[in-house]
Amino acid sequence: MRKQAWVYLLLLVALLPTLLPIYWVATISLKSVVDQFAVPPLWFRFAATAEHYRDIFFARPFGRYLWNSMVVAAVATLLALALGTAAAYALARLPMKRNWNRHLSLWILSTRMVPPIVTILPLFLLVRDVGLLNTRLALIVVYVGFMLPFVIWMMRGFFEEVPPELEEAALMDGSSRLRALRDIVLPLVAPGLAATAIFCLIIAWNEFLFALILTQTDAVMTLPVGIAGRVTQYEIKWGAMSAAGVVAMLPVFLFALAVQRYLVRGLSLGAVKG
Amino acid sequence: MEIRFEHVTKKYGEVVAVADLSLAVQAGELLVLLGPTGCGKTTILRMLAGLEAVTSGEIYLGERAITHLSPRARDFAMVFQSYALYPHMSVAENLAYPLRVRHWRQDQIAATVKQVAARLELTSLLARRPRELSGGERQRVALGRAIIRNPNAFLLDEPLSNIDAKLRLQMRMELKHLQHSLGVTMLYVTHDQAEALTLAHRVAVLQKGVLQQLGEPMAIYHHPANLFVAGFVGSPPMNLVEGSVDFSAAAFTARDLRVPLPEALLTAARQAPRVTLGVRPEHVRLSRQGEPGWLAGRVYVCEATGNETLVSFRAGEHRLSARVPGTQSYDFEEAVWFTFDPAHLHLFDAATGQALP
Amino acid sequence: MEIRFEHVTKKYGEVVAVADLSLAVQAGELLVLLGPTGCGKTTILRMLAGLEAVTSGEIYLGERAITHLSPRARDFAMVFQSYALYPHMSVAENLAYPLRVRHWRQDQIAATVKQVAARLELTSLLARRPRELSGGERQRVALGRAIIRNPNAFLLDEPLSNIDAKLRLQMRMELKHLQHSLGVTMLYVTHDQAEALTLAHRVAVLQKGVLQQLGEPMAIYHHPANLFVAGFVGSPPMNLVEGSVDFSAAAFTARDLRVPLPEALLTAARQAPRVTLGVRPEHVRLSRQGEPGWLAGRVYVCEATGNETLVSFRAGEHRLSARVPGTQSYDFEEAVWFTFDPAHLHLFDAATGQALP
Amino acid sequence: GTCQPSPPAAELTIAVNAGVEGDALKAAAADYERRFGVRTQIVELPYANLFEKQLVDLLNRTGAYDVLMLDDPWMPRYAATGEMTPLEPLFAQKAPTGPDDDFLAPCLAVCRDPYGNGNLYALPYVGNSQLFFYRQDLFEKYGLAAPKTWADVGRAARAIRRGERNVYGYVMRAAQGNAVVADFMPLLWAFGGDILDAQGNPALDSPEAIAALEFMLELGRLSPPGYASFNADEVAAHLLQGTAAMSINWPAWIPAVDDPSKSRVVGKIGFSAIPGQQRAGVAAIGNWLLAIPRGSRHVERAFDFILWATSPEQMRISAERGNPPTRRSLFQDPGLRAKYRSYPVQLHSLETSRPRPRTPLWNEMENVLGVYLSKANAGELGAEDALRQAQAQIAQILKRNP
Amino acid sequence: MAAREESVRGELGRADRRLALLMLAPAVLVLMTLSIYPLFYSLRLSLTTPTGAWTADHFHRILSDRLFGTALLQTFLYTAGALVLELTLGLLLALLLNRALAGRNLFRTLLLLPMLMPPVVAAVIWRLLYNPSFGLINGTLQSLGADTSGLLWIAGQQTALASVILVDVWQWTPFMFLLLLAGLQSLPTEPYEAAQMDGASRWQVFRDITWPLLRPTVLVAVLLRLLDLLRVFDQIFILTEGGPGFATETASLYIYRNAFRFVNFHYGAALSFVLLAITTVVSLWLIRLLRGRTPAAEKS
Ligand SMILES: Nc1ncnc2c1ncn2[C@@H]1O[C@H](COP(=O)(O)OP(=O)(O)OP(=O)(O)O)[C@@H](O)[C@H]1O
Ligand SMILES: Nc1ncnc2c1ncn2[C@@H]1O[C@H](COP(=O)(O)OP(=O)(O)OP(=O)(O)O)[C@@H](O)[C@H]1O
Ligand SMILES: [Mg+2]
Ligand SMILES: [Mg+2]
Repeated sequence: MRKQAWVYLLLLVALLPTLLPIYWVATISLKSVVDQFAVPPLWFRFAATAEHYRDIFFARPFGRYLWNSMVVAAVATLLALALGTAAAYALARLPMKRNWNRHLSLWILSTRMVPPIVTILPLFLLVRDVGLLNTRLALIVVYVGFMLPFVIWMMRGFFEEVPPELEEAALMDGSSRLRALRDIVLPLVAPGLAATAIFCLIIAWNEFLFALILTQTDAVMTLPVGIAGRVTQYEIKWGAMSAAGVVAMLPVFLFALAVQRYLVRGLSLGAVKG
Repeated sequence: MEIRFEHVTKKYGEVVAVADLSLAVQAGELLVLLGPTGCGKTTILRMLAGLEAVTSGEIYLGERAITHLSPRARDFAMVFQSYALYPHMSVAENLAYPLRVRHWRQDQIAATVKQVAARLELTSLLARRPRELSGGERQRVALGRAIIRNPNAFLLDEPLSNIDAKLRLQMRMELKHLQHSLGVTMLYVTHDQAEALTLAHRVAVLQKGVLQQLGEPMAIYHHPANLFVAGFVGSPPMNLVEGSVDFSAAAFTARDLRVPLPEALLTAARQAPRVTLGVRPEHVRLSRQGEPGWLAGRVYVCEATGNETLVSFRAGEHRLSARVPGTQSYDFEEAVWFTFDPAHLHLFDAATGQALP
Repeated sequence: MEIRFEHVTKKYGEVVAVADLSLAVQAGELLVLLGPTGCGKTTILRMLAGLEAVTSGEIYLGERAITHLSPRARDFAMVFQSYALYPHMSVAENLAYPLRVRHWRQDQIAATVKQVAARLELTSLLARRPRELSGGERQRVALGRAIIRNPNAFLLDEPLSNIDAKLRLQMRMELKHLQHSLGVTMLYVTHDQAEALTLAHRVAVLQKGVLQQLGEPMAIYHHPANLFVAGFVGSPPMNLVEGSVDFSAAAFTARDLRVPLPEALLTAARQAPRVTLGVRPEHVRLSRQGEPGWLAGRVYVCEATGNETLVSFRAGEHRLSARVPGTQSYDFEEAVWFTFDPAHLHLFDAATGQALP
Repeated sequence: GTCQPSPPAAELTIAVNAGVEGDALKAAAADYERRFGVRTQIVELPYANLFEKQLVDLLNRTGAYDVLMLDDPWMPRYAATGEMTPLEPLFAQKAPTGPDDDFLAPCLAVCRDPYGNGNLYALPYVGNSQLFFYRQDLFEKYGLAAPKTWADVGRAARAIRRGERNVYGYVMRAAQGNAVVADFMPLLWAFGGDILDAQGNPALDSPEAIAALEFMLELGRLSPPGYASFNADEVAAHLLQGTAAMSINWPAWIPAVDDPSKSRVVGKIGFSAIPGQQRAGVAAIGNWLLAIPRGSRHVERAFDFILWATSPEQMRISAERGNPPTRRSLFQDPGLRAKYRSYPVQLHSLETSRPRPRTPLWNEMENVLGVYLSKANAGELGAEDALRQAQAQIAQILKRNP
Repeated sequence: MAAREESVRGELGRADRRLALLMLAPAVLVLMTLSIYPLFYSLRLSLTTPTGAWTADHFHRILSDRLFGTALLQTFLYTAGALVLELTLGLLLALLLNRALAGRNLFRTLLLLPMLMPPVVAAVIWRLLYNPSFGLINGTLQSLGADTSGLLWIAGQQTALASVILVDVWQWTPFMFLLLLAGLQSLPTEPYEAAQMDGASRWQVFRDITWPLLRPTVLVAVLLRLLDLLRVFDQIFILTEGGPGFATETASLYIYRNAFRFVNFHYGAALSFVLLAITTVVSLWLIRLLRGRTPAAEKS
């Protein structure tokens, strides 16, 4: 037991710097402007105010942003998981001639190497020409593009960890391959799916640049852009900013909590073995 | 229904896993594919199942060519070496799955599962998950999943090799009884010759993808068609010594070994310049005092299993083994005398490996 | 050096894996721990190795208590059931590792590896990786990694259970020979009674973490201390029938079974109201025509292994087995007659399970 | 519904700079909507990205925005796209006289391209021009007069630094980019230098310019540590927390200094025109303008709106919210003067203010200049080297785009 | 009709080939449109003048663009620094949490939090924390009696880059940690016990067993991070805008500036192709490493 003591000690040491900024954001979101910069810093004793939250939700359309972010992140994640899983399965289980599986997965990964800066302008034009400018759909599609390589790589790993016999057994028991996929394989990689989903959500939830360029009106803007809006020419609206930050973190955090059992177990299914 | 392989070949790139196999499994027969690892047993089974594409040749079920059908369409049941139970389903669900995919009615399924579970003494385990089962129990579930529907045939890939010695013996018996009472066609893969001999109606011995001998167990045991079969079947395997026949002395001779041969073998031996003499351990007589004509040896290891004792000993450069009653026992390096039972000698053409005659 | 367990107990939460074990392994002895799965064999080995903490009791190496030392301080070598080869190292590196961590000089290491590899016929495989080896080869590497240094003792956990029947037989012999020629102390775990009997100087039979009998193989086979040992050792196991002794008729009686008992057993039986009669399959005589006093049975399964045939048959409610010469063979459900060899009957107190006397 | 295109676009979509100006226009728009029943939608964009965003939309004629709120230095670049609607023709129908002369000349000048006499592309909405903030209380405490020259500033700063434990003499925006350049310009001008000379050639290696930068660095030594990364918010923070005595600032902060909920120095801060040196002090103008992209589908409406938004009545409301007006009348309006003691000074500084160089290449130049000014302030380069290198780079830029 | 030749290993039957196509097509199409098309578009941009004439001038100009050179260099410093730190810390944490431990899940989840904070917020908050005068960091240090006069963090020419790296480390170490922890948990246990029996010390076990077996995981994690690091944008954009004095300017930032601030998409495109080339080279090299012997994948 004494051996564990130092482990906990180290963990606390690690946790402090990790959580402190977050705690600070939380407090600032509750502090009135004067207190925000007080020296020495006010750790606990300050008059809490909800003004900033009121500001972002009533004076500004953060409710709208939040909703947009949720829709975009959720739909994009679902789509990416659907398409990515299918592709990953094919890559893992359907060996094509001349090593195509390997080439394909390499290419897929390579699409992640393209700096967004390269693609953002052409995509803007593309989106404009198909008349999707300033729609959530545009963001969703783009994000799906971001997530796919990630999803495919992860899921491919998971699928390869599932013993082929299980699928073969299902085939022998008389199910079609797709049915076997649904009944046998997917349930087995569910934790992996959950883990992958988290990462996808984070990607979509925090993306800034494309959200900025591809959206034009509040109707479809997402949280990060809205938050960035609180950095004005003259001042940073620390309170609103932090409040927004807190609001932005909550949903993802809750989801992470919900699936955290799967998180590590899922990943350790072996996806990360590359 | 009868299953027929006609000139079936399977290549993996360069590797020839199965070479021009022609083989017929009669309806209701329990045929065992026997061979060392890598000889192609599993491949044959998987090609029949439809899990592996055939490179050339045809497979027939009755009169129907099934070479290109999907596993579903062929309707065989398979028991995998690793059992391949669905980890996320309970025993009951595992058993029910083949029926579920066939869209049976819930109540029918329930009834059938109950009945099969009872037959395999799984009733008390129905709610458990595979990982909560012992090896033997898993094995029974896998079996149950196969027999719950009546498929055209059962394909079993080393179903017993993952459970412990004791259980294996018992399950082996149960399996044999089950097959008999169901009267189903069964294709059974194993590398354990004891299993093959005890279970099979007929055994097909394979090596490097080539069929070596097909016949009833005792035929295979007592009349091995070639050196490979002789060396592979039986435990400990048949003693094999290469040498030549000295017709003047009517005896087989090899370095520091001299064995008189009966007339039949002498005539047979005429065809071959170099021959290999074979004799099973139970036909080697061993004792502490030699009698005239007996040969000298030195004990390497002596293993007593209780009802019998296996003695492995050196005779000059040769390593031989003998099976003696459980009452006897020898020390390491002890000097012994031995002779072969002339009635049970085998001769093989050393060049071709074929049995003589 | 001698290894001594003194009142060693191991609990996992509620589960008692090993209960108050006291046991001494003499220097140079090959002692086998035999028992069904879950009986605590591995736990005992791991406690001795230092991989598992002892709940209570002490372990001694010679005079020195090692109960709380780290594995490396105890300096035992272990061969794991799964071999536990280092997947990322070549065979040579695997063999060299124990020496490397002891900071041997490169050239010494190289030399020693070469020599051990030669002894185990691994020379040609030195450059390979574990996954490129067959079961038997892996097994030899694991062994080599153990014998490359001379530790205080070798601990082997079912080293043969993962390799196929044929190879197992051969490796078993090699192991026995190796242990003899090295003269090292060896603690060997297996659930395969045949392995135990053939290998061991002495066998320790365990059940549910409790030591049942400790003795030489033949003692265990011919004089099992209790019902468990009787039922566990031997393959097929001893036939056991519960019933009582009719002293007036000087016979053992059970439902539809009646066996005259020799004088010695009768006196022994006086102590116990209910008894269990035990007889090994090889001491069951079986034939198609009954003689006076023989009993009737019906064949369940008949298995011919070539040199002998195992017949499992029903006698009323009892299931019995007999070992008969390989020349005989029976059909399913065939009617047979049988009797027991009076010279080899065993009696056990049905209540305590202890042998009588 | 999850992701169909956004609900039917408002009739007027207005892209504004997130902040006080945006808020003001937002209010105005709401009012406009109420009066004329025209649905309006305000899109707030972070200042850091406002330019890119509007420009991309201009270049591609997405027609997403009907009204743009832009910072005046951007005007030449916007005009260069040829995607801006000239306002004169529209005036021709509505108010033949064109923009009334209540608008301050400098403010209208930046709405034209070329500067001063070119086409009118916008109307000035917010009349920002730099202002000098200083701590009256401390000045009195140390018997200092409001600084007339930068030399005075230096002296005062040293005095205060000496006297006060935790008040720095000066504070400025020296963060790379727009900030440091904006704070440098008044110095540059005061010391008699400029970025481009009369012929439009770079003149940053002039002795005047170097002297100006030297002095900026000297002020830096009197500023709080880390000023080299300061942006408006840090500067303001120092002022409002009372830890710095002087600085140049945009008027946007004026309301805050007397607001107890934001400031610890209520009533203690004085405002004056930018100090001079070789030349009279000149502030940089930083107006927020309202313009109409060609892409707009409601040009008429949009024009009506910006006329309305820049009308005296509306601009007063905006002024009430703290945005400096662009109309003389409002600067002289008693009510507002009562509210903002700084108005006289502001009016003066605005009237005398100068624009930053009027060229489409301004962003690129500003960036380069910013980099080297920042290098100097961060102590990596001396004043001379910094300016020489900036000079060279700007020369290249000009060469690349003849 | 019945599907033909469904096989899970070995080569494919017709039905399976069709299925493979069906399952791959959507993803591949999306990726095509989202990466290939823009790629060629930018390629054309980078080789044409605003008037549409073909030219290599942009690439010529890059050769003499010293600022871009600096930006690239700093991008690498940033990437390398962040990677090393994140890997080390992530590994330590993973090792720390890779054991039976009360409240382990709680710790794990808490350690994930930074990853969830939008980079925009993170950047701004750190800007506040770093502020030499009001900043929490110096503030705390001072109250602990330390002299922080020299500590300018993002304002110091020397400390700026390190400071932005620190922010990245703060935000993304959790990612490494998570992947590595997963990797650790998927390692076989036998080799460890074997090593103990062979007499290896704790350090030897780590050096000879854990690290080699974990290598593939490490490479994957590093690869994923690398790709993001090489194109880092929003954090720095908000934290320092590349300042002070260009000290934290990265390639992406510089490209963004040229393309969107200076409205020179052609040059921007050219620049980004240089970045792309470098990224590709680096990651291909990494992937080769990764493809090279991957012990954990070996079933022994
Ligand atoms: N998917 C494959 N790709 C390449 N070669 C293969 C493949 N499957 C099997 N082989 C080769 O085909 C031959 C036969 O393999 P198979 O599995 O049928 O042997 P087996 O008799 O089942 O062996 P075991 O008793 O170990 O199961 C072997 O040489 C093997 O290496
Ligand atoms: N880590 C553990 N936690 C809880 N129970 C355990 C653990 N390890 C072993 N046990 C229990 O201790 C008992 C003995 O286990 P052990 O592995 O020693 O049996 P064994 O004789 O080695 O079986 P096998 O022949 O299958 O290896 C079993 O009941 C097992 O369930
Ligand atoms: Mg096989
Ligand atoms: Mg065990």
